[in-house]
Amino acid sequence: MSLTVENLSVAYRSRRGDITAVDSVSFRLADGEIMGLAGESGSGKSTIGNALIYMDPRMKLAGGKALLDGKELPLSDNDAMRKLRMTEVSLVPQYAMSALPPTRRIGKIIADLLKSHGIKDRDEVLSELLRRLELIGLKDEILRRYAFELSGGMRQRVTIIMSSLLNPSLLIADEVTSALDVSTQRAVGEMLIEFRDRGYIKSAIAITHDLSILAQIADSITIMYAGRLAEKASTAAITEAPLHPYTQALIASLPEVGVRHEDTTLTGIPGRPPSLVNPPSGCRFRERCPFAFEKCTETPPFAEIRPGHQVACWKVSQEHGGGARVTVPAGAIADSASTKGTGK
Amino acid sequence: MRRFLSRKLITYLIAFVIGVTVDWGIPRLIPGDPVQAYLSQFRLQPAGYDALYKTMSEAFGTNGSAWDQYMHYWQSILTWNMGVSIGNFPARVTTLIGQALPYTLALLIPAIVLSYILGNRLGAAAARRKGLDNSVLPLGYVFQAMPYPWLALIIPYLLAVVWHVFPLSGGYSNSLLPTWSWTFIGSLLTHWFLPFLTVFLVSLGGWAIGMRNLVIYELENDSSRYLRALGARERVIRRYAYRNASLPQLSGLALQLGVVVGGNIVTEIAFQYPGLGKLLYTAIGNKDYFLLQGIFIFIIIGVLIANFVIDLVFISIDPRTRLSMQGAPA
Amino acid sequence: MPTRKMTGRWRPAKLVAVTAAGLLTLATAAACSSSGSSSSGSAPAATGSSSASTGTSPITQFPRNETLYTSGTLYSAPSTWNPYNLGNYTTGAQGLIYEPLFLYDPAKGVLKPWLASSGTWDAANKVYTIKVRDNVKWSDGQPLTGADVAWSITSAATNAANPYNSNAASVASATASGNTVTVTFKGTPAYAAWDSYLWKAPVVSKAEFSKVPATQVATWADTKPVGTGPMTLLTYNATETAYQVKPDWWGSTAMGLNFKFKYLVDVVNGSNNVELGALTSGQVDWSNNFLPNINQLINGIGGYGFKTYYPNAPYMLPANTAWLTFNTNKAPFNNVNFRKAMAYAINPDHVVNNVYGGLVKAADPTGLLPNLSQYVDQGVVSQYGFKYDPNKAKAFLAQSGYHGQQVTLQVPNGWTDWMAAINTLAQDMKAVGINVQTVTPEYAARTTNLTTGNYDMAIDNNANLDSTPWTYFQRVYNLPIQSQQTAQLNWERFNSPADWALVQKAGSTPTSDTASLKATYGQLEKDFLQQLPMIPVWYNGAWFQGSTQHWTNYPTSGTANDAIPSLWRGYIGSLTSVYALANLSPAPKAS
Amino acid sequence: MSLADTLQEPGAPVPGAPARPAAALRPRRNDFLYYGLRNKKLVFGLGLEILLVILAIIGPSISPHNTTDYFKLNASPTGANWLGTDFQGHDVFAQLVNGLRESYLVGALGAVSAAIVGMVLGFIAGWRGGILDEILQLLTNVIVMIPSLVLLVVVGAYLNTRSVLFEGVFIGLTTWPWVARAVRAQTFSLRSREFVDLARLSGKRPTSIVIRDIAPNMASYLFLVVILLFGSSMLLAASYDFLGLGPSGVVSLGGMMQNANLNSALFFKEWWWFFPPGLVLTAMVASLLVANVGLDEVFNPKLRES
Repeated sequence: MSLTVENLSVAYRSRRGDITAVDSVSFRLADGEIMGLAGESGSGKSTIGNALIYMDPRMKLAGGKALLDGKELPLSDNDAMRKLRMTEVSLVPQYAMSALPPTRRIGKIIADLLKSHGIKDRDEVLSELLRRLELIGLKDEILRRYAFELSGGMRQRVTIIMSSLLNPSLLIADEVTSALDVSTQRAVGEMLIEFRDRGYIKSAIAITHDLSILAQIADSITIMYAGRLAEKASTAAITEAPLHPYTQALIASLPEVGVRHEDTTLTGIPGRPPSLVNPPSGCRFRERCPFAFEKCTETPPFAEIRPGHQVACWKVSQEHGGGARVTVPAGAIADSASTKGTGK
Repeated sequence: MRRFLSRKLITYLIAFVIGVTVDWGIPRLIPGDPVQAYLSQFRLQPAGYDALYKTMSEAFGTNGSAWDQYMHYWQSILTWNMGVSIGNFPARVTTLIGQALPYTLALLIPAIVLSYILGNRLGAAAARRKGLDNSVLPLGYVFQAMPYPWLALIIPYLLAVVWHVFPLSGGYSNSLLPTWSWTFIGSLLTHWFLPFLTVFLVSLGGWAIGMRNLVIYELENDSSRYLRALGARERVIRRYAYRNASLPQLSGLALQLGVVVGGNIVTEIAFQYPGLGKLLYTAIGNKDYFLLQGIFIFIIIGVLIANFVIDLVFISIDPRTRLSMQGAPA
Repeated sequence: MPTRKMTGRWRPAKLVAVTAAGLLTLATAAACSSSGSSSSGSAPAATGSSSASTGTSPITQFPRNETLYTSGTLYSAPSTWNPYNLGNYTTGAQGLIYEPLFLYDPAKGVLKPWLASSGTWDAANKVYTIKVRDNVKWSDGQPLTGADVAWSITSAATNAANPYNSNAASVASATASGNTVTVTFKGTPAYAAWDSYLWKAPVVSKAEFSKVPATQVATWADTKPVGTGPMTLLTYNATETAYQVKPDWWGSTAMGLNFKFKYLVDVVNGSNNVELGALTSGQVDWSNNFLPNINQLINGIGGYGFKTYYPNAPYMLPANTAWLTFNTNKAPFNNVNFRKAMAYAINPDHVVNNVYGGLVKAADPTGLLPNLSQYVDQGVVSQYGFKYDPNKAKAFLAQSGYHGQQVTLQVPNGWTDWMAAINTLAQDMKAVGINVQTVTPEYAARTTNLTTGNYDMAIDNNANLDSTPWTYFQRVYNLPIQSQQTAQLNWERFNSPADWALVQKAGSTPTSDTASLKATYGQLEKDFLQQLPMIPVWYNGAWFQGSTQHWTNYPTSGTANDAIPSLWRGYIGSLTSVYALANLSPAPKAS
Repeated sequence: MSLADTLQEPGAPVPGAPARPAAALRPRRNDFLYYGLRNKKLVFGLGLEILLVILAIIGPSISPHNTTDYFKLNASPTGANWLGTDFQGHDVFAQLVNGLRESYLVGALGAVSAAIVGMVLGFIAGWRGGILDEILQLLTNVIVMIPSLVLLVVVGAYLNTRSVLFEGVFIGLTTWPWVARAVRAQTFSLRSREFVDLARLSGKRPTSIVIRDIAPNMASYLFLVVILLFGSSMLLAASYDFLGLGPSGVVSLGGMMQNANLNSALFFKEWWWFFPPGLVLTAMVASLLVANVGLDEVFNPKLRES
């Protein structure tokens, strides 16, 4: 088990008191698993990503813990975390376009990072770096270039290489593809899978609001809503047979191939997510949920409806009652290392 | 790259032509006739007045048709002949500028460069240390908010009038003739110090605050966050932030150095420091529009060169410029 | 990487290097500018030392006990010593280098023979004979001859570009025979103008000036002046001019004038703070600056021991009259009652005390300077004169038909004492109901306004200290009125042919005939006070204050040592200032 | 249309900006007020500024004297003349409060006129781009290049009298390029943002997009720029006044310093004459600057002290 998150709660300090952006979230990530984490802006998906690697001063750990390869991550201890960043847990940020410092050459930035981590044998890392650059079709002269001399796609790829250079157990890829065109999106996605396959990274969380890209790269998909997990299942199960009404609405709003932007209307899902300042009790989706009923005023458990498929919905729990009415494609069980390559 | 440069060059060329044209117009467009005002001191009867008026107009190039005058002016500029001063008639404008320039350069370049270096250090330090920030920031603002004229009164008041530590004014002691002697150099130095201090202090606040704010912004920007997420030591992150913040500061420095050739009028006036600022002020006071014209050209050339140098420097070091060269917004 | 230097580790050495580099520029440039002695060709060098200086190596530092520091005359770098360039010849060009035939002593009201040992009219007052002083040498070693004097007079008489043309306009010829110069005139000589010529105009070297084209006689750059005066130009730069006393000057034997200092260094003007600081710290000895409040420091107050010309108010010698002038062709200024209303409305004490701090004097109603008081008809003044009286002002205003329209009062922008003065004048006039707006155009614009008559009211002072009231009344009444009054005469455009005839009559009356002159001027004064073509307000001062730290025996009014202590253009070269300089003696060593 | 768009909340302040916390945390107007009131720099700066503005407004009426009244010359401060008198015997306190008012007026005029010209031209250049942009950029470069002091002399030569309005507008018309450059760059980067694309797709007219969509996104930034301009206009005016190029017949702080300098106040140690005007001006500008930092921190949560 690469990553185990247990009852993780993360709050933001605010003048109206702490705002719990991530509320008691638990999930597990198998070795080799690429998990997609999707949700609307403000659903807490990026907060999870941030909490696992860098808590900025306004964030605080409100409860729970995270274990990486069986060792607890010192999430609140910035100094202790610093040593683990890049080496154990690493990040490809959503702002990859602007993540590379503009005034230093790429090679110098990497050298400075290695120095920060006290890595003595830099030659070995360097040759590994060259190998990886070659792998994704970048020339080694790129190390003598500045970030602004690279195209967007190149910058994205350089960022991924940098972030994964020290073979972290967990790579958090935050909205890595949102700023790219479709073909580059695909290339970046494939690169993530390739790196996982080669063991450069042991596991990954791909945070995005773009379900279509997750369908291509993720082994499993977790859907978040208003700070809580709504559903987690294999990619196939989420895209083809979602159970949570929210997931269903999301999938339904996916455009059909060939439809041009101009022609579609912004239907989405009626209503807005609830305020997290005073979140309503019970199911947080119930205001917008067409199936809501009285039971929904209680908080639904994130229950495993069937192996590898968890849902937080009273209606689903009642209907499925632990049974296995929906067929889940074999091999899509998220908990298994043998699921590599699915979803391609 | 070449296209970018040639476009820039054309822009500067147009700016230069406009500048020179405006400059040409200065003594011609102002109401009142400078030659007439000058000659009124001679109290001449009309016949003599007309004769002298003609002589003077030739000297100033204000005779002939407007087009001839304009062409003649271009010819003069291109041959680095800026004509004759009316307030110091018949001294040449280039001579007067040549006398004043060294004082201005010696005053302003060290003041600006030293305040730049020290101010940036202070600002960067303030950005990382709360305690320092609480003292540097308010002090910096106070220095930045001080009107030059005031500082140029307060400093000599304290150091020259009340405490007699430094001479009040001038470029060197009147009792000396400029020579290579230690006495003379010492005199230059003591006279240089107070105006230097004035310019230095005001600039220092500006640089320090600029750097502090920039570094704080840079420490929160994407590349700093990324470095932090990859576990870079805080020291490394600050170094990067400082380096990023140095770019806008550097362009500010280049701009300041560009206008150096205009002198720092207020300081030079307050201390009667014989630089270009004082020359400019004297020209204004004497309504010496021909000298003004010459200084004006000088400033235009200085600013253009500085701008061009900024462009060149930024092309080599600043990513944002390169992006704009590729057509993206700067 | 260019940024490397900027972001590199801070080292004290770098700061030192930057500073040193800057100062090196300064030192090099300053030192280089001193060696401009051999500037070439026609281009006038603004820096350099005179070829006429002694051949020994130039000194580097003026010995304090042999040097007189002066200031208050130059507002920008020295550039020419051509005495005909009345616009900006350098202080001392006339007086220390070039000299006139006579000097005018306003204290005694007489002309002192100078380069002329005598000058006499023939019995018919038609021919003037000048004896040129013997044993006078130009600084190039050549003797001064009658030919030089004749050339100077002929140039003024015949060359319209010579600024003394109007003074010598009536001269028919000037011929030299040895050291005697005979001057003949066309018709009746213009006596008053000729009198002025004798002490105002320089005698120049024929050898030097005849090389210059006639049209450029006033404008060519004379940077290596050859003169007969007591000093030679030693060196100059943007901040000062240094003269060296000529050991063999004719005046030391002929006049017994021996300078106790060896160098005279004239410093380009700074602000008042600076001048006062320089004066109190002993860096400047003799100042012709307007220094407000200097009266608080004289007579030993504050331990400074400054001297002024008068030990008591007004401290400063009146130098010229500041009038309120207006375009008398325009309403409401064409109405004499309106002009009288203004004259009675103005309280000159506000200007004297609040603008000048008591350093100047309110003007006589005629405006004539005190040195000409013998020509002022006190009976006329007491009968027709005016003084501050708001009620009378209101009465005159009521009869003037003025309906409260706004009128402007202008002085050149930046002339701060005048700017303050017009504010008080405007206040005074507003108090009686005259709607005055003060404006401050630039000097060139203001001069054009006044020259062309395109103005309401202004302050003007263009009639300097003179030996007769003639110049003053010429300034007031000169005719004809031209579209451009370029000679700075009759800017008020007052058209009175009768008075102009009187002025002309006075001008062609021999200066020795004082009785008839007094009668003529008395009539002009009466007309002036009745018509008020302009309103005299105050006398500007011939600012002077001397520091007794290094030199003493400054001139004082009413003593034997009463020479005019002014180095201003038109003063040092024509008045008795050179006596004041020669009378200075070293201050006793402070214990 | 990708899901991205459906999930993107419409009207988010600056899409693509660094991750913000939950949507609910996005600052609201009263948030600015809340943080504003708790920001020491803002409260101090604004407080001092307001005190000075009040002094500028009521000062001339609480001053027992007019600037034109005459008293004993060069008197040190007394109960009658709170800040003494100058060389003409005018009351220094009366001049100070009148000069204060004049400084604010010039500062405001300068800031407003620079902001108007700079914003209009900056928006046009940034929005239209192309040849219009090139021309405006050229204009900007030329204006920046012309030494404003020389220009002031030349333009001033046309005027018989220089008013406060003239000085203020002149300052504005020579400093707008700084605003224009900033606005242009911001407009450039904003016009390619998604929400502007949306507005454009929805058929809004360019002017309305600039006014409704782009300007509000720069509002806080522009506000800060205007504040800085306000301060720098006052300082610039003081320098002009000190050099004798200021309004004629008007009492100004720079003019007081000029008079003090011209009339040997230093030498006579008449500190009450030249010290207060500079001190007040320093306080006026410094408190603006401090308030500006405070505001910056309020507008940019990242800069808030945590």
